[in-house]
Amino acid sequence: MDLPLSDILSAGHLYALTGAVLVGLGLYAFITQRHPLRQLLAVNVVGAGIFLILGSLGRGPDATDPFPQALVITGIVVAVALTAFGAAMIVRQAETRAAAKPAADDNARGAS
Amino acid sequence: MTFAFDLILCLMILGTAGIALFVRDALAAIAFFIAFGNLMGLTWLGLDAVNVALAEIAIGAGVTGVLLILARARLLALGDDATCSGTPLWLRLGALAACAGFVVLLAASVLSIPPESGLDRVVAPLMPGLGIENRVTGVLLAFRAYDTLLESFVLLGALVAVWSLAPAGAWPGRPADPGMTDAPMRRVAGTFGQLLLPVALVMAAYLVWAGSDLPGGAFQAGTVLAGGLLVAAMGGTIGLPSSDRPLLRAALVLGPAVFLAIGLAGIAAGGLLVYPEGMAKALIVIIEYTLFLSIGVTLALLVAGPPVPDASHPNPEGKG
Amino acid sequence: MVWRVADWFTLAAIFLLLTVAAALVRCWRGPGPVERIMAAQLAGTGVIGVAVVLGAARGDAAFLDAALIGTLLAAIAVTAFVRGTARPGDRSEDKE
Amino acid sequence: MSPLDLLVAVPLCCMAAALLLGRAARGLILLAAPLMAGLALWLALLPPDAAYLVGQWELPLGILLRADGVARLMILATALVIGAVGLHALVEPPEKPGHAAQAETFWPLVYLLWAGANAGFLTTDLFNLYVTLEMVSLAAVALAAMGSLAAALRYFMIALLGSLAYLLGVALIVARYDTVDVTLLAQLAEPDLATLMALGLMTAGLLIKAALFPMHGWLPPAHAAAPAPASALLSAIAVKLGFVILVRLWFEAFPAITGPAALQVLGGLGAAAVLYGSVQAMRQDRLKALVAYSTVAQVGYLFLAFPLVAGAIDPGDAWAGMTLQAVAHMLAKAAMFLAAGLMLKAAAGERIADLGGLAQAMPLTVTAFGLAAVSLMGLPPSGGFTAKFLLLTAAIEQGAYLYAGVLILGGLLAAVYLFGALAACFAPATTPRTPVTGGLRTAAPLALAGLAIVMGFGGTALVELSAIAAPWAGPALILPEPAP
Amino acid sequence: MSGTDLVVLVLLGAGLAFYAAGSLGLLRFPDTASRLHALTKADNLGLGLVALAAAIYGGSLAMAAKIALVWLFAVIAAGTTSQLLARRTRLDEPRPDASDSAPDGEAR
Repeated sequence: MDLPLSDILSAGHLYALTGAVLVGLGLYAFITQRHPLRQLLAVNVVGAGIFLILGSLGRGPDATDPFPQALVITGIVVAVALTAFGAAMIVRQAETRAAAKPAADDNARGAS
Repeated sequence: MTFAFDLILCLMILGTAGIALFVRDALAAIAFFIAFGNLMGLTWLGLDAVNVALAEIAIGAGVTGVLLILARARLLALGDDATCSGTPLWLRLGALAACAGFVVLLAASVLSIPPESGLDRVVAPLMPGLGIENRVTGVLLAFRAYDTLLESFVLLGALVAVWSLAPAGAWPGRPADPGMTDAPMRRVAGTFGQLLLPVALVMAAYLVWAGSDLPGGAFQAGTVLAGGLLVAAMGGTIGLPSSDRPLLRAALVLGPAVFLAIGLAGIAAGGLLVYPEGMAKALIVIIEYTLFLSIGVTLALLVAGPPVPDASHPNPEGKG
Repeated sequence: MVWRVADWFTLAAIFLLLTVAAALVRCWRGPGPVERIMAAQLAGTGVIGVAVVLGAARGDAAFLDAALIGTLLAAIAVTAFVRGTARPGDRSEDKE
Repeated sequence: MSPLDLLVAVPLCCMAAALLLGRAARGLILLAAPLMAGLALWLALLPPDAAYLVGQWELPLGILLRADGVARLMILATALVIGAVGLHALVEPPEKPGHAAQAETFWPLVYLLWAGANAGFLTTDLFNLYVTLEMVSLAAVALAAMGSLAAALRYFMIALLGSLAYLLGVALIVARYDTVDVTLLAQLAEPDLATLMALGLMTAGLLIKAALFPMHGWLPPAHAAAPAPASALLSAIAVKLGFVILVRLWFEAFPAITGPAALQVLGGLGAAAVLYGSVQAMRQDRLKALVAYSTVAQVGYLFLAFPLVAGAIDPGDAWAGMTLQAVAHMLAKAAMFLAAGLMLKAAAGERIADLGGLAQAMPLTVTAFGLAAVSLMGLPPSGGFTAKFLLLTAAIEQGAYLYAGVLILGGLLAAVYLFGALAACFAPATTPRTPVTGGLRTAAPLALAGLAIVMGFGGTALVELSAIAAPWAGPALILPEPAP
Repeated sequence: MSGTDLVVLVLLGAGLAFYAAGSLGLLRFPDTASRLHALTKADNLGLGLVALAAAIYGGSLAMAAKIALVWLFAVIAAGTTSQLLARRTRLDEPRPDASDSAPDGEAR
């Protein structure tokens, strides 16, 4: 029942390849997206791709080895800490800009 | 059969990631990002890395998702809808070529490495000395406890960094009220929060307790606690504290400080983070319980954002 | 080949993934935020289903912890979504 | 007990204490500065093979801390710089006026930066280095955000990309070698595709963090806009960790893989950075922007040294030149930013043309600026001179006349832009200036600039210090015996 | 195939059918309210039946208890979120005659 593909590609490599493509997708989005919140999203996708490579290439005899698992967990926590700080900066920047804009702009904004 | 599952899962991960990155509407992007995170969690389950799956579902999808939703809502209130904006064609083509080339190189490198790791052989014989079963916890809190110690301070530092963004006149103060603005919704969410907060607390405690021997641990548990706190705050069950409350500060510092103190106490036994013979399990459990509490509070406040001036606090309590 | 019940569970996991994909199509198409949130929630339930089914297929109870956490945080995310769609027209207090 | 662990643990304790103390946390630096300076001195005097497995867990799993010459010098300089900047910030508020949140969070962030930098200089573990890199970046971005949020956000995004590139490289190394320890990788590394890719990714990420031309774009706006104490920390310390990790990677873990061509690319970028940064600095009309672009140029020297170290028969001189350049830049640049901050407070505006009359109004501060400038230009006697002289000798010995030319030209260009700024201070003022001086305020930049000069007299001792456990000096260090 | 296995398979199939119905409803139903209707019913029943199948197959009490918890949470969460979503829908489509709709001008 197994697809013939599984003979040439192990599950570990399949996930690692997915991770590699995720890194590329995220990188492309990071370069081409202008909005910082979307860039932050892109960075998180790149991070997920890296973790996937780390975990799927670190397979032990019956499960993923504890060492790469621990590294991934550390990485995920660091990523969320930085994402939170980045999101807070993005919101603060928008607030500062909105406060600096003259009130007359509000009408133009409502119309669009 | 399993391979078919893996293949479909990978395709869906790539699909959701692509849509999350390139869909115009920011809300859809975040919804897809959360779906992406959940699917990543399944991937980790598929790889038999349940500890990571718990972390990914809780942190990668859950907390990051809530964080992005709230950030987008705040931007929207300021008239910024965070949609994709067009970039010049040459930039897109150039980036496409560069990224495609990069992916090919990376894929070739990845395929050149056999997906087998021999580190379990190193970890396994060391576990009996710790007295716990979960090898990931062993790596996180013993063999590489130094990483984890520094990481707990990174999390704390991120909150300090977020706080440093508080506008003039907002310090010390409370974060913007994350509560529902609509009263009936607030009631529904309030009931939910009252139910969920204790459940989250119990579940988090279970995850820490299980973390010694089964998948789980302080970070996953802390995230669950943070989730419970956030729902309770959205329903108005609890208010977010002012940044200068001594009790809050103590709760934030407790975990990292206890970890550091135990690490320093190890100097008496031979060096930083050395656990004395036979005490490893007890010390790890102490570290995990205090750390989970601090992580929960820290994450909840990280999501809530920096303090805001009191005037903009849309608190309906005054009416009544 | 002989079909074991565990295989049925794996097959069910694949099927559930496909329903998740269907839900995500609605999430993509929208049109409104409520549709997107609903679809995200159904996708979440689907993923939880997959976790339960995989747990059964592999006989690992720890998978269910993942399902449990997923349920909890999916609910939180949906609550946040609804909070995030707050509009100026919302009533800030009860009329009673 | 060993300074290797306390050098990280003490700043972490201070960070926790600062959060508990709230506003009263400012005074903590009075305790921390001498304590850390003492620990750093102790570290410098340890026997050459000082190393330490955290928790006594052996490699490849555990984390090795080690005090080699680079770590000793960098940690000592870090202690001096943060100590002086911290004491300065006691009297000279590091926040924007009215921002109470910045005034309070400045201190825990400084301690986080301190712990992260020290941990990064000491560890030989590539993943541990990732965590310390993030500690430093997080603190650095937050400090930069106290000046300009827009510049900090840009810095944040670029730094995040750099971190991820580095992490991806580490992931490939973990998968390929089952270890992330530099000393083990030195024995295992093979020049296959995965390793080359990993090294390339890590290098690219770290070059972003170290702000080497052309990846420097984020630095000038962020460093120029931050409050002076924050700028001093950013320019002196935050960019150096990336450099130190690169040294570990290129000369210790993968010397067999890094071909001469790749080293020439790094050296060429370094040379380009020296010229580009200097020319840009000359074109600035705001004082802090000039000082920030000078950092771009000075970072260039660090990488210009890479091919010189690798190409030398006896790399001792080039190695010492590279290390001392980093240390001299830390001291001089911190002094210069602190002095510039004080001068701008007294001056009529932000521009160099506004500095008139300051030489009379606050001579000591202008002296500090001038002494720092002497070291940055590489004039004798100063730490900058020793470093550049060593590099120049190495370049001439190897017949690398192009690099020798850049070293000389860079010094001349630095002289042009720094003398320009100094000359402006001596111009007559249109209106009398009220000096911003007194006590620690002036003493901190003066002391740092003085140290940058005094370094020039300690040449031989510093060269010997930098050579401790250097990767080219023979077999890697002998690991301590695990406790029974 | 034993009787238990048959029960498991039937439950599993039924659960999947509900999941499919939910997804199809979400895709095909014309308006928000009916989509919500499709979502909640199928959601709870689908997951419930699949979970029941898994619990019977798993055989251990601990596993069954955990599965029950998962389902209980899912039902509570779905109930809450569907209420919130319904409310959201109502607010988005203001009906002038609705007696309980807020007097918008006054509320702000």
